[in-house]
Amino acid sequence: MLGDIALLLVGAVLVNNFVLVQFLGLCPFMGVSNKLETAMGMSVATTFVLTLASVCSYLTYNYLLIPLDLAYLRTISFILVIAVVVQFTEMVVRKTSPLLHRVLGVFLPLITTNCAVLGVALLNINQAHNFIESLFYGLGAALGFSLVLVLFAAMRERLAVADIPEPFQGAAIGMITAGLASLAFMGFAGLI
Amino acid sequence: MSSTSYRQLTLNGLWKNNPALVQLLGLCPLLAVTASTVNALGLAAATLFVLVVSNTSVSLIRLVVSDTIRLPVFVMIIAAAVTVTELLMQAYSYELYQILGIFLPLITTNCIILGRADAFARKNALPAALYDGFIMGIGFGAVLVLLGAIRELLGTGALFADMQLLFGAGAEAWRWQVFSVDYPFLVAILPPGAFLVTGCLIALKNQIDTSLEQRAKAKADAPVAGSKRVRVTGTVS
Amino acid sequence: MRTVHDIHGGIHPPERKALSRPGELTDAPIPPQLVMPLRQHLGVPAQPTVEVGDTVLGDQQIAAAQGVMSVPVHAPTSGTVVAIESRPIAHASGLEDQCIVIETDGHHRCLDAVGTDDWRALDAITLVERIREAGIAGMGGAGFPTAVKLSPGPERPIETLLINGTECEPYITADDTLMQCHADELIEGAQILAHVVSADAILIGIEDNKPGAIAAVEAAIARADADIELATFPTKYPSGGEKQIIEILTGQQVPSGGIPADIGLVCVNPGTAVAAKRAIIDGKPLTHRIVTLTGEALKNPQNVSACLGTPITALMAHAGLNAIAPQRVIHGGPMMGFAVSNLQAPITKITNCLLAPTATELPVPEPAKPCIRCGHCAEACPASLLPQQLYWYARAKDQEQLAEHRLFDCIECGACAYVCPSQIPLVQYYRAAKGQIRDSEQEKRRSDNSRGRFEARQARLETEAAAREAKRAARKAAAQSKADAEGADPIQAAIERAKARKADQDKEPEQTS
Amino acid sequence: MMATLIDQPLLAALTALLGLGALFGALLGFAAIRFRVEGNPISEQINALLPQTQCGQCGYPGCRPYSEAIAEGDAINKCPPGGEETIQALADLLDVEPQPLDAEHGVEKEPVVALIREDECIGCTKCIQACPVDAILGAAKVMHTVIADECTGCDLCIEPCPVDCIDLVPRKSGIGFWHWPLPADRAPRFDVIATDAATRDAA
Amino acid sequence: MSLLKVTSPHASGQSRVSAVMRDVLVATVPGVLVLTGYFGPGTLINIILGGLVAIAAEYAVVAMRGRDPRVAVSDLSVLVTSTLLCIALPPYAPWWLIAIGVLTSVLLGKQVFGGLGYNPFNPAMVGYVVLLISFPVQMSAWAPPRGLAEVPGLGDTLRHVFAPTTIDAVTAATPLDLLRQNTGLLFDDLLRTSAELTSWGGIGWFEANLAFLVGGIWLLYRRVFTWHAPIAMLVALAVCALMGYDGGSSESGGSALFHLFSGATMFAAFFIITDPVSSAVSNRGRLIFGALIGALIYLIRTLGNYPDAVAFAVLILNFCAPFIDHYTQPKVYGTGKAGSKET
Amino acid sequence: MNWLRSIGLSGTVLALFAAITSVAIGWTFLGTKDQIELEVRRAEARQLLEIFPVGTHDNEIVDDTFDVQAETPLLGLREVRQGYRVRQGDRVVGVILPATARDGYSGDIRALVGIRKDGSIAGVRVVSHRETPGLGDKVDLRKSNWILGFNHRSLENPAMDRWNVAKDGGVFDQFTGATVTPRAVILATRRALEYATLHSATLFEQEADSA
Ligand SMILES: Cc1cc2nc3c(=O)[nH]c(=O)nc-3n(C[C@H](O)[C@H](O)[C@H](O)COP(=O)(O)O)c2cc1C
Ligand SMILES: Cc1cc2nc3c(=O)[nH]c(=O)nc-3n(C[C@H](O)[C@H](O)[C@H](O)COP(=O)(O)O)c2cc1C
Ligand SMILES: Cc1cc2nc3c(=O)[nH]c(=O)nc-3n(C[C@H](O)[C@H](O)[C@H](O)COP(=O)(O)O)c2cc1C
Ligand SMILES: Cc1cc2nc3c(=O)[nH]c(=O)nc-3n(C[C@H](O)[C@H](O)[C@H](O)CO)c2cc1C
Ligand code: SF4
Ligand code: SF4
Ligand code: SF4
Ligand code: SF4
Ligand code: FES
Repeated sequence: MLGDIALLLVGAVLVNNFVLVQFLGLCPFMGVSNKLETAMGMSVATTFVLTLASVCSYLTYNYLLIPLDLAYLRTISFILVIAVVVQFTEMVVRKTSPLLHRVLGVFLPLITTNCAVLGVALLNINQAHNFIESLFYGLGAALGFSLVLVLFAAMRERLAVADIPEPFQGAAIGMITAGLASLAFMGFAGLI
Repeated sequence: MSSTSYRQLTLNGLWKNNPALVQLLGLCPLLAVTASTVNALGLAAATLFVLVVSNTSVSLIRLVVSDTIRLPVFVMIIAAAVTVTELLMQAYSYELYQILGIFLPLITTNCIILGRADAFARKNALPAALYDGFIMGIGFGAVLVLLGAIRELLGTGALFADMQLLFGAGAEAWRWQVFSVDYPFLVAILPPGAFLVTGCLIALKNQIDTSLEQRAKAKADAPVAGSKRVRVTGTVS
Repeated sequence: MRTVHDIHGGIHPPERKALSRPGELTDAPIPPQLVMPLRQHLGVPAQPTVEVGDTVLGDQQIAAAQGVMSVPVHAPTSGTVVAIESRPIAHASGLEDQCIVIETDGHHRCLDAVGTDDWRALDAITLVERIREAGIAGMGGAGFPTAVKLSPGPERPIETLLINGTECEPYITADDTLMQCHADELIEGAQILAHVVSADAILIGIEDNKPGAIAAVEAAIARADADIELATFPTKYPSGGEKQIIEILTGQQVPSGGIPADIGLVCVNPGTAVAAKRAIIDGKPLTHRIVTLTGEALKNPQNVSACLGTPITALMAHAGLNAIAPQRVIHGGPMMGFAVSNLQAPITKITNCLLAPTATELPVPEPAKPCIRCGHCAEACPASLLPQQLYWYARAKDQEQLAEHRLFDCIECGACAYVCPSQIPLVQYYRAAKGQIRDSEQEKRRSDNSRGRFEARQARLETEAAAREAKRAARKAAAQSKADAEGADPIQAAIERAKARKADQDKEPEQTS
Repeated sequence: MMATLIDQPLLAALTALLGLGALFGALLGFAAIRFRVEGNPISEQINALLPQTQCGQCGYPGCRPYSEAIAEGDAINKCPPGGEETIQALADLLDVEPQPLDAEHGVEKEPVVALIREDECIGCTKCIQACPVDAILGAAKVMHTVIADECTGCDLCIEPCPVDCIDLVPRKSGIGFWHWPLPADRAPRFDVIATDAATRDAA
Repeated sequence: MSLLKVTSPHASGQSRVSAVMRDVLVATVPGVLVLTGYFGPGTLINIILGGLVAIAAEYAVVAMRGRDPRVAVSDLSVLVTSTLLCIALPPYAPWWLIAIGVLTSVLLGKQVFGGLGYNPFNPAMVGYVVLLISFPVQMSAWAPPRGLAEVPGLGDTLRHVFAPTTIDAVTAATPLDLLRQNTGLLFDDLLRTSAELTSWGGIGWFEANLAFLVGGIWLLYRRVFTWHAPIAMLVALAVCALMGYDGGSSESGGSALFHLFSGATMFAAFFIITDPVSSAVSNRGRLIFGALIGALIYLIRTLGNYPDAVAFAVLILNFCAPFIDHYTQPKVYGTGKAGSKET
Repeated sequence: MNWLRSIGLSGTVLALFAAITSVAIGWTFLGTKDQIELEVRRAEARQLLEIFPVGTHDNEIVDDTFDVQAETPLLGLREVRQGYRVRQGDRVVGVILPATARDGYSGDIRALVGIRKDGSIAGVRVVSHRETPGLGDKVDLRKSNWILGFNHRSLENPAMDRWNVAKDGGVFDQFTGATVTPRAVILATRRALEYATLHSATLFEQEADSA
């Protein structure tokens, strides 16, 4: 059991990294990675929301949609669930820790339109995860996202001072760097 | 809406503010499903459909919905449009549905759609909103298909393979072996290739923009420095 | 024997000190014209106290200090003030600055000196004031007003006076020569300074490549029978940096952003100590200093004692500069000195060396290549900085990162640039970045101030407008109530009032304003 | 209940979404009242970065209005006195790409201060009214003077002056303001200064 | 007289970029000689061909950017990149493989980022990995060593390179590949039954590793790099192999010695991960950098899809390097803490 | 009170939209339901029908399943997988067996092996694998026709010792540069044949109703 969970985590973080291999959550990955500090904030926020959303959508699916034979409503109900989770998170954070809220606040709305969150909910269904697996898959996906986001942000800070040819400046070099990172992550193929 | 603003909308959607290359939105499907032209085409069509539907509906209801629940309503409309698309595709193009996988439902979170709904359709009347949805969808789709074609060509040496998935059995013959090598450049259709080719496309666009700009600048007069100044403290009598 | 600590990094460039024959000292000739810059030190420039046409004597004050961070200037010899104007000075910028120009008369008539042997009887405040009046600014490089350094305040008790006899830069032998020729004065000066800061211990640090100076100072200590410790340590650049020598000799580090006094030390150059002795005991201000004239482009490299204000060109001629091709004349040493842009510029209190190398001796650097992050610079940096990161961020003008990477702990020693395989002028990047940061801090203060004033003005205008409005309203209300009371139609009343006023105005127009 | 729902797919869908929608709407309505966001603190931060010259070159009457406009999405490249440095700082703050200064609003110049040629001043007080930071002292019919430390160099006082007695002079000059410039890229590492002329002149 | 205005410091040490690069090239000589001895002149031809393509590509791109191309080429860095890539490629690789690899290295690995000094990823390894995943057939076609097969002469080699026909004729699995494919045999049995394996890493491979080690030690002596990264990598690899080695069952990952002296281990330790541009900058950072590479190499070699994992491990850590740098700033003089902590 | 108004209003409007959208979706769902079910079955059946094309049988292969236990060394399965029976009238004319090759280059290769009653192969398909793209993935029919080379082979054709890649003295081609993958698939197929021979009684003799 523990071993399976570990494999699930390694799989989600490294081998099938959400961003670099599965192509999920790319917009925030490209958009919120200019500064390491911001990337860290985004990581924390995403990790929390992703894990929670993974679990909540599991519950919705298995205890609401399946009994009612409404599997085809999963997209719409998941997106509602995610929005609620995000909103709820914001409320809780705002209430309990204004400081954390200042850090996370701006990122929370961004997360709603992050494919990774909906993606993890859908993948949980596709891969028939149980509750615990959903929890850890969500966590693993989030950690994988956070890992590459933070590494990428640190790298972009370095690229910001590089003498990049004009047409490649900005988004283009970001894409290429991400491509090379993705190339590197292909090395993890087969680890699980 | 005057004709110039339609021209503006067209120019924006296709080039100046292209959702994929400039706004960098909807990257996930852009990169994930462009290993072949047919996949790209399928998702492009689906996205276009959803974009038009959502823009239209949002424009229709824009006066009814208050700010508080604006976003959830939009999201709901989009999700509904996506689900309908999903069901239709499942029924009439099942294999493609399987290939596109979760990226079909993920159109819901494609930021372009919510972005256009919130930034444009919400503020504009039906025809303009519809047109904007359409042109943005085309702009996004064009990049999607272009990317798919480039990657397919580099990675397999052929173009338009497996078109039967979308256009029925007759389309099988559309496959065009552009060049034939024993060992194609496989990296193009693997995940890294998606990033790399997109990066190069963006760079290409930048390059074209720069040369266009230079040409325009050569023609136009230099702006008058300081012509937009206002006086902070009263007017000079 | 004191344990000597090692510092991080450092380099071993060829020393080339023998070239200028340390230990031999002659007087440089007095030039026909002396140019005395008003700014020879860190801080506020001095203010002239003489006028064009005045005759001055040697040791006479010709410019007075302006506040605490300032020191006066004295005439080195007798002559006439012929101009007070902008002249080229020895400065990295190559810009001109205000100078007092004295035409010397060759008689070298001086004021009478009033010194005292009984300095132990004087209190610190008097001694510090005499040191300031003697125009002493640090002679080790920065030109920091010594009087300020000697008043660290009661919250910083001083235990040790450290004489920095390292002279770690290649080529320079001015301090070496000073220690050999004036060792006794050095000991006396050190004792005076220790007395001033009430330090218990005096420590003299000399690098082990100066056996002559070590022997001379040792002998002087023995002669004076003073309780002074002489410490020697291995040669390495930049051991002479104040923070470095402190770490070498005490193992302690001066806190970042702090000064040595924070850990109970005051560090001065031997020249400064000798100048203090002459100021107190001999009653003579600082008017001369020892300058090393060296480099292979000179026929006679040597150390001279020269009047402050002597044009560089005169000293170069004295040492036999034979330049054919474009020549570089470096003010200071090869590591930290700057190339002089005009040989008419005079020497100042901080001129310890004038170096005229040939092109083969110190080749002109090639154009810089990109940094390859080899890390050699980080290994060489005595402050344990990451020079390459500082370089990247200086290029990008990223002030936040520069602060985070502690740009201001860089001592500008140049060790990083020395080892850099890409030949990047790293130090210039840091100097430029520091300048920009200081600039923008200043701009920030200015803009905060302007914002305050702008907003105060807006507020004032608003209150004025509001007051006017209130007055109008009050007037109106009064009229209203009056009308109400009278029961008349207010509009009618108003019209009548207006008419009445008009009539008034017609009668006495001058009352309106 | 369950059974009927399963038999009636449309009804089931309706119920499920209605339930979720109502719940969600209620939550949001609650949140909207409970946690309203006040003000836009970002414009404060932006204003702190603007140079406060108050010159109006950006097209707004003063720096604060421009900062509010930026917070609303206006371009960040309209302030010539701030120049490249301010644009960079704004780009950092807002996490957007820096753009070159919009030349239509002016070009970056060396900072200046106003200097009134006092013997020509007729004391008309017009400049006092024009100065956005109250940096001019004087009363009617007496000579005016500029407090150089407070003057932002906005040049708003130049135009109103009926006798053209106000000059703008560089604020930073002389050795005290000098600092090392950044080295130029790919340039030779030395300058040759022909001193012969200078030598002759000085001599 | 005219005066020269130069900024300080006026003195400068001996080290120059081109000299450093030249040293690296020189240090590869023993390794290349051993490879040539065991696998024929293929590697040499790779290097020459690759070098020409590399110089041409760099020259063209730099000229296109309006910079002086001669300056760029004269720093020799592009030759180092191409040479290291070509050493890693199988001998007798077809010419187009070399060309694509070198072009990828120089253009995608280096010049898009601005050229020397700016590339965050190791260009040679970028080229290698792109080739590896695009053309696995050619990339897994390593030549059999002398002693197991006839080593082709120069003519044959040129034919292989310029008129590639079938590859099978000259290929053999590398020792690591054999280990990777092994499903049933005990490690010792694998060594015994495979002609190309000796207990020290494989015929030719052991010797090549030794030669690269010698070259690397010479570079260390020349102070081209510090010991931190290579030693950390080798130690980490050995420790992982020791922990994973269960006495040699068929599941075990091979002995520590085998891992140290087979595949590209020594070449990587002293030539690849020491690339200053794309590695961590501080010594502490380099320790972490090297150790993680060593661990990853072991992990991917034993569990992953690729028999030799050097290139992937290096690229992955290149990706992490800026982050490592961020957290390994040395303690600045006069501050109690590392530079970044206190502001 | 303001609160309640806001909550009530938002809730109502949202619920309204929820209703509208759910009706739209539900309506589409009802309209496409049957077609989707059909497509799903068709997709499932497609691979099976490639092995035993329409005309060779008259049952719905997809529905005619049986479980194959994991502990069957010849098939190499790691979990219970389904096999299919192919019938002509009430006779079983063939089976489709699941087989897993555990000695692929990277990870398991899962295949379906169609075997006629006479012991010849009707077709082999690789269902999932993780072989190297461009190298080992040619066992996939989408990448190359290599897998069709098994058609009509049997344990006699070729002889048992020639059931191998050419490099090991067999009759089947390996791919250039990759021997491991084809070898694994060939051996897995051979073992499936052996399994079928061993269990032919239970596999082929069963009547339709007892499946
Ligand atoms: C900005 C600045 C402020 C200083 N403040 C003091 C001070 O308050 N008290 C003091 O004794 N020394 C002070 N110093 C002097 C330094 O401790 C040091 O002796 C001087 O900078 C010369 O050292 P250097 O040549 O190594 O730069 C200050 C120096 C600088 C540059
Ligand atoms: C890199 C570097 C090297 C220095 N070397 C010496 C030196 O060799 N001798 C010296 O007296 N001062 C040297 N200084 C200056 C000292 O840091 C310090 O300012 C001086 O000893 C203070 O004495 P002063 O105030 O009397 O000048 C050096 C400074 C730096 C930054
Ligand atoms: C990165 C890499 C991936 C490989 N992938 C496969 C594979 O998927 N299938 C395979 O059979 N061989 C693969 N090989 C090739 C094997 O390592 C081995 O060289 C080959 O199977 C031996 O075949 P040969 O006897 O035809 O030379 C791969 C090799 C490398 C270097
Ligand atoms: C010790 C050392 C190792 C190097 N290793 C590599 C390498 O592995 N790959 C490479 O492309 N360049 C390498 N270079 C060359 C150079 O750093 C490389 O061309 C830059 O990465 C290009 O910007 C190396 C240089 C040195 C000094
Ligand atoms: S020594 Fe020069 S090339 Fe090396 S890291 Fe430092 S700045 Fe870069
Ligand atoms: S100049 Fe500054 S960064 Fe360079 S070595 Fe000296 S202290 Fe370090
Ligand atoms: S241009 Fe700049 S300085 Fe002038 S008012 Fe606008 S923001 Fe202020
Ligand atoms: S004095 Fe003139 S230039 Fe200076 S701030 Fe006032 S109005 Fe502007
Ligand atoms: S499309 Fe925007 S995050 Fe995926």
